[in-house]
Amino acid sequence: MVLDTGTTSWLLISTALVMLMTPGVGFFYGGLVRRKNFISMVALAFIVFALVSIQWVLFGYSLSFGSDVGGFIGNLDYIGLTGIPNEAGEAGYPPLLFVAFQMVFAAIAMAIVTSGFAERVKLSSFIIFALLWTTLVYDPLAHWAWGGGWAGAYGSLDFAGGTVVHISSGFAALAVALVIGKRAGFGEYSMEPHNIPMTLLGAALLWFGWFGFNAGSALAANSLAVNAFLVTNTSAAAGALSWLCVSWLRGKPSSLGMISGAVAGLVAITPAAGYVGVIPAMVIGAIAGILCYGAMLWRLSRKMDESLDAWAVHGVGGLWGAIATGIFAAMAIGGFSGLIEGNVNQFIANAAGALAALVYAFVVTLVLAKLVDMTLGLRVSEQEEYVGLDLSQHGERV
Amino acid sequence: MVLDTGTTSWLLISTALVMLMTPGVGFFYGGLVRRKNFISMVALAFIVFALVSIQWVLFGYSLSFGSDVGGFIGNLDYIGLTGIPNEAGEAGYPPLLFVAFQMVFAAIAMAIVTSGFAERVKLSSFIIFALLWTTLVYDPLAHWAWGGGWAGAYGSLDFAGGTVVHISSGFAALAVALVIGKRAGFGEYSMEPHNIPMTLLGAALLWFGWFGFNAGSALAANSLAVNAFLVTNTSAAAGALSWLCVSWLRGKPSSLGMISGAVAGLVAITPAAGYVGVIPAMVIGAIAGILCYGAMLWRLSRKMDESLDAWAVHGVGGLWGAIATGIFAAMAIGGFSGLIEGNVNQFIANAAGALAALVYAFVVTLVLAKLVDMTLGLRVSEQEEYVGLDLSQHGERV
Amino acid sequence: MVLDTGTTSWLLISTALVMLMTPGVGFFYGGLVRRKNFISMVALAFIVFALVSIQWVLFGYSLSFGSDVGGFIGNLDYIGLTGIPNEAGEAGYPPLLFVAFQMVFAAIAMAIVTSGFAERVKLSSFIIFALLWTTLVYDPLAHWAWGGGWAGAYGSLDFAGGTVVHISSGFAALAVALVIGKRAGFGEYSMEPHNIPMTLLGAALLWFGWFGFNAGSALAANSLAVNAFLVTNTSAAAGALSWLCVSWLRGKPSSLGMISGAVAGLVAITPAAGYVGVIPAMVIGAIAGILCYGAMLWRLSRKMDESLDAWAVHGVGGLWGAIATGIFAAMAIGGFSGLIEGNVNQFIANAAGALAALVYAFVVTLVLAKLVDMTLGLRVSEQEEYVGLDLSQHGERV
Amino acid sequence: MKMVKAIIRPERLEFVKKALEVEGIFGMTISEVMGRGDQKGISLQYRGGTMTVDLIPKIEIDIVVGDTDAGLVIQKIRDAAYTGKIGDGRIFLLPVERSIKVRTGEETT
Amino acid sequence: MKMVKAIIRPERLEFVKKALEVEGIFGMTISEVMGRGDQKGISLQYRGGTMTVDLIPKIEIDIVVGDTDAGLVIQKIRDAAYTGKIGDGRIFLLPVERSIKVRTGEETT
Amino acid sequence: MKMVKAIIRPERLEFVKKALEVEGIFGMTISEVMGRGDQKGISLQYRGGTMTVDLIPKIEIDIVVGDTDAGLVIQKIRDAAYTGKIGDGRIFLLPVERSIKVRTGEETT
Ligand SMILES: Nc1ncnc2c1ncn2[C@@H]1O[C@H](COP(=O)(O)OP(=O)(O)O)[C@@H](O)[C@H]1O
Ligand SMILES: Nc1ncnc2c1ncn2[C@@H]1O[C@H](COP(=O)(O)OP(=O)(O)O)[C@@H](O)[C@H]1O
Ligand SMILES: Nc1ncnc2c1ncn2[C@@H]1O[C@H](COP(=O)(O)OP(=O)(O)O)[C@@H](O)[C@H]1O
Repeated sequence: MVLDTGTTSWLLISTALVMLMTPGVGFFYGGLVRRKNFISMVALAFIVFALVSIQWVLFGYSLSFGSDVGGFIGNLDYIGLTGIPNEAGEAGYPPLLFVAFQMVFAAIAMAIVTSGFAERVKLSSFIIFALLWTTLVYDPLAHWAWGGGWAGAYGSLDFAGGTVVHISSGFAALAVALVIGKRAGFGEYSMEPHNIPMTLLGAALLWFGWFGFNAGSALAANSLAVNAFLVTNTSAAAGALSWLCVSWLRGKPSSLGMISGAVAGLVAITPAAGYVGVIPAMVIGAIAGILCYGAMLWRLSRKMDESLDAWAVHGVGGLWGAIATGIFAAMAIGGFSGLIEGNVNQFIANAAGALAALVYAFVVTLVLAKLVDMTLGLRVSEQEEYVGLDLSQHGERV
Repeated sequence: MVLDTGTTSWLLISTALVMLMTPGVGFFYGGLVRRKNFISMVALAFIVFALVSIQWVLFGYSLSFGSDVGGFIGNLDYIGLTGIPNEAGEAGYPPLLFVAFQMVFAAIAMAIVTSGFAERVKLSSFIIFALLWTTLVYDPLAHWAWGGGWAGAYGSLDFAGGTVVHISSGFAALAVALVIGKRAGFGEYSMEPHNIPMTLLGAALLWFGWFGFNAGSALAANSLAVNAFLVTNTSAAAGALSWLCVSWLRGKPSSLGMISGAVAGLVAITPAAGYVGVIPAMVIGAIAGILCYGAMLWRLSRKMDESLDAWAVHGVGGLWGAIATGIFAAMAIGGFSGLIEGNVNQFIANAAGALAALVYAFVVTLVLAKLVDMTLGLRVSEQEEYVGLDLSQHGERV
Repeated sequence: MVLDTGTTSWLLISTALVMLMTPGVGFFYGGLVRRKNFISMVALAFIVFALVSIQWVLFGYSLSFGSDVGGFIGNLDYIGLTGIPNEAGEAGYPPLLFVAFQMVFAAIAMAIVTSGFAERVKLSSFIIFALLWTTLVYDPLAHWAWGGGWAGAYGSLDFAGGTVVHISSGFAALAVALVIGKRAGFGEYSMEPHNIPMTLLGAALLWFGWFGFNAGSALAANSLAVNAFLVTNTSAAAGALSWLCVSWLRGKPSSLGMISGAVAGLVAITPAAGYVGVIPAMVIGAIAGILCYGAMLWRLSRKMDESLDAWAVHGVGGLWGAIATGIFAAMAIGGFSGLIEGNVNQFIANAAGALAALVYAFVVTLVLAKLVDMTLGLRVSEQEEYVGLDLSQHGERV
Repeated sequence: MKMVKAIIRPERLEFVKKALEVEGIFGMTISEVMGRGDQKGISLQYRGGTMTVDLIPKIEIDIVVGDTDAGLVIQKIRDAAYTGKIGDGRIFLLPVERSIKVRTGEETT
Repeated sequence: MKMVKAIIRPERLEFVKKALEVEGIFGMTISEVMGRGDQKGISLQYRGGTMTVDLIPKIEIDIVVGDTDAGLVIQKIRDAAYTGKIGDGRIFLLPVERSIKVRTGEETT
Repeated sequence: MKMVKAIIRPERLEFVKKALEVEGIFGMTISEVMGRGDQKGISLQYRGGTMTVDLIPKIEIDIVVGDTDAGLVIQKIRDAAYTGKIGDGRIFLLPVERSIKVRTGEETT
């Protein structure tokens, strides 16, 4: 196929949009922590982006998209991106563009995991952990779903990474939080978000970038991309409003709730964006807002310090999205039928794929975090934590 | 016509750009209010975006672009977006993309109106008002101009929404301000912008997004889009410099003046972007900066509390833009001649179209605001206003 | 050639992306100065953008890209953009789009120069200086490299403006700093960045926008653009990590170091983006991070107040990039061979081209700054500097 | 020497400054504080529930003056800061033993 | 009249407020300050080097009370602010000569 | 016990801290304030007009010391904060009746 400049153009900009989501996560999280850890949260996002950018071109891409080894992982054929032609291949865009597009997904997944580390992680150990996690958790999961691995073959649908990116990072954040332990003072005194407008700014960048994330995943500038674009927005809006409403029943409707609902809606529609229409998207988003709000309340009631709710929003939202894809997939939109159109198999395949990824991500992350903790120590000292990571890890102050 | 991936790509990203303008308005306004209402201003923008996103796909699009009913409104054929094909139609891009592109325009119009509510609106009543306004004011106006209504048929030119978006929202903000009344203390003590850099950030996002707004309105990636892109930038720059200069004559040249001038220039070129060249654009922008500055001074001298000057900048700027389009339209650029090329009719058509929209928007908004005020109460209590909307409406604090 | 909508779409969005870099520079710098000059730094960026936008369409474009006069400058054929067709020419996109794309480059170059003026420049004199600089320094340099001037003819490679934008602005900032003199108190007490998160936000916008800067410079949505996109990101990541690491050896790894390294990597890859592959890009970026860090330390040791390190990062990084392009250019990527492939000539041409630009930019800037200083005075009064430029120049306060 | 320490509404600051300038009193140090009085802040009713905002932003003004001027300063501040609504603030008078001007070393006891 | 000026850990503020409310003491003015004690702040070890963070964020609470209540207020604050770790803060007692309520003009001496 | 309350230029803080450390005085509480002196702030001329910036950012340092040390502390601060230009600040000395260390309960009177 010859070069399709329109599709190439769309994928170039989509890649840039998704890139922007990683600092977006940084600001989203940075606003939620206490002032003394603001810089740290944003810096972690940037550092993740830099690390994954290098890891990906060196070997991460190859592990994810190299020729399949046992359904589990890619081989090393593409190490250093050797052997990848830069001329438009059969897809109509240069294959290196696919490398770049997938790279930014790998980066944001790891950035989401920082939620579990918030305000207490040692920078040096974090760097090691991030490299291990992206290599041993993210790369295999990307391979399973999209790189020729078992999940794709088995028929699990994941349009833009609901499982690969969100379930994996959300449950990884939970595992990390369990290993690293609660922040000093958690549950004893309140740790309020210090700069909500920065969180809203991060959310704006996330919502904006998500159009590249989901509509870019059509890998073409066509009607599938358009459908993904529109349903992404609809689900986000529905999630924002549903969280706003249910939280209103219990007290004041916070802007953080509203925006968390939007992110929940964005997460949940991610695996479904190419398979469902606009009305199901509204349902998926609305339910995501309520479910994730419930998950957050449950987490709080259990006094778990998965500090910035990556688990409640990305983990639970991603799980719901995977299941919802199995329910609502419509033949007319993306060529697959879900439960509602009578296809129980799709529902099972999706649930199973999501569950497998969930278990894999959670367990392997647990092991990796434990390992790093036992060898290097994941956590800063009590004094460093008290003073804050900005000063203790970076020597900087807001 | 077959799918034009280049045009589709451009409209996808243009839609995302315009989406970013809504939080852009939130930050622009959020920096201008007092600290205690910062979150509120940004949250209103997000809430508007979510509400309109849902309203639009449910019935707003149909009201605007459904088959014409009496020149005034669209019918309900497209409720829930039924019956809209997702394959590329005669325009070369998927029709659903047009739905999405128009949706983000509807959202930003309502976001601009929040200027008139600033620092004193009750959240619950605002939500009701916003739904009414977008349905009863925005949707008809969009239909008049672009959806087969009387204004388009009559020959009023509005390339990207100078009338539909800016006149309507600017004069609506004025009507709202009249109904809701001045902020407590207005005119008595000064209410200075609490965070000018956030306003500048919002302005950056607006300027950036406006390229999608105006150049996207060419509905193709072609030379018309390029013309719109370039004149948009030129007019913004001219507006920034003219406001800077005239305000310098009276005192220090503030960054807020400079950036308000840029927005004035952006507003004024909006209806003209596809019809004029770069030199007329410079004139349009420069005059817009001066006119809107004058309008702001007049508003202040009249002690009117249209708090964030949506009226002076969007209302007056939009009006000037509509008239200027009738003056400067050049056959060689967009196929229409204005006054300068001897076509008085175009001038009259544009002035009449703008005036009709102005009157409609102002009067209907007045009625709607009054209605909501009499039934639910538009305004928070004195104590809530004193404490600020962040705390009283959202339970949050910067 | 007929209109290529895909390429047109990519160049439209690339232009918007590069536009966003100018406020990006404003926030990057604004976070680095003291609170009392925050607004000033951001305002300077906006004002530069407005000024250059007008200058460019009036005569700047013509000086840069008009028919060559003696290898040095363009003629005035395109004054007011007359005579530039808006229909797609032989490049497949409308020629006016090239005007717009080049315009945003001119703007950001001047914005970078504000580093040397930080916290002490008189607004009125700055405006005069900026107009002179963009006309007498930037426009000739753009002509030399891309407009038919001697450097392009001689064979210096500068893919996206490493020399034209970065060497020129970096060394100009140095010249400016020498003329305007140190900030009061520099070297005596510490002047710490007052808002590092805003600098990180600016950096996020820069990184994001740089994809348009470099990949847009392919002037097509093709595999060259894709290569430029990917190597840009790789070099940025490598620069971020290398600066992080070397600065870690001397103390805490600051987020500012990390992000400065990223910018250094972005600068260094700019001239090379269309000529080198991903592994050389990693080397270029990593070395850039270390080199620029060293340059910054050297600058500090010499107690020079080129306040925000445009020289160390853009000047030195740009110089290294120009040389690196001469070293690493690979025939297979961009059709040119560098030193490594045995082509000494390319190395010499690139070094010579960079050096000529460096000398020209430095000397002419020195003269211009001196001239403005002697006639109008570049610097505010001692009292105005003490109070800060926000108040003294704009009458505003953060 | 006395220190008049006044905690007032932020929006009354300009009035207080003006009132003192009329008397030729310029020197002052101000800071942003939060406070609550005997009312425990402001109670907001909503949907049946009540939310108390107990710390409200205030401006604290410190003015060191000679013993004789203290009464006048207090009076002027009181008048200018007064709105009659809850939250108008407090004025405290503290003894000051010495006051030194850094630039001149000039001392008033 | 006395002014109790307590410099405490920010995270203990809520405890202190609660403890005082129990005693019916509501009025207070707080501000964000930075401070160090005799330890010269907190020392962090890293890679052999030492970094001293000498100014740590604290909350300052000013409470003006009658002479007889001062002891109680100090005691309550001390108990509620206590963690036992370095940096718990200080409480100072300053004399106050007059206290005027702006709204009512009511004065306590 | 005395409280030395010094209002100085922000850029002199490090010098003051160093000067006091030399004397073994570490404990202090600082806050960001704004102030003006008898000059009514700084006047800027522009195009014929004049703009007065009346509230300039300052740092306030509170140090509670024994009666005997107070003079020394004042002297050291004065020397270190001095630039000779308008706006160098003021130092006030206030009586303190009690001083309690929260952690130990230790009291100095
Ligand atoms: N006993 C006190 N000690 C210190 N500050 C006080 C005291 N009482 C009141 N204040 C300060 O005065 C401000 C206003 O107090 P007041 O007018 O009594 O408020 P209210 O009317 O809400 O009771 C409070 O916000 C607080 O900062
Ligand atoms: N002599 C002093 N004068 C004023 N404030 C003091 C003094 N000593 C301590 N402080 C304040 O009390 C806070 C805590 O002091 P302290 O508990 O003694 O700290 P540390 O345990 O670190 O010595 C300091 O951060 C400072 O704000
Ligand atoms: N009478 C006063 N009471 C309280 N603070 C004062 C007084 N006079 C001066 N100050 C504080 O000292 C600072 C510097 O004062 P000074 O050096 O006299 O300023 P200037 O030289 O501008 O008159 C002021 O900004 C203010 O914070």
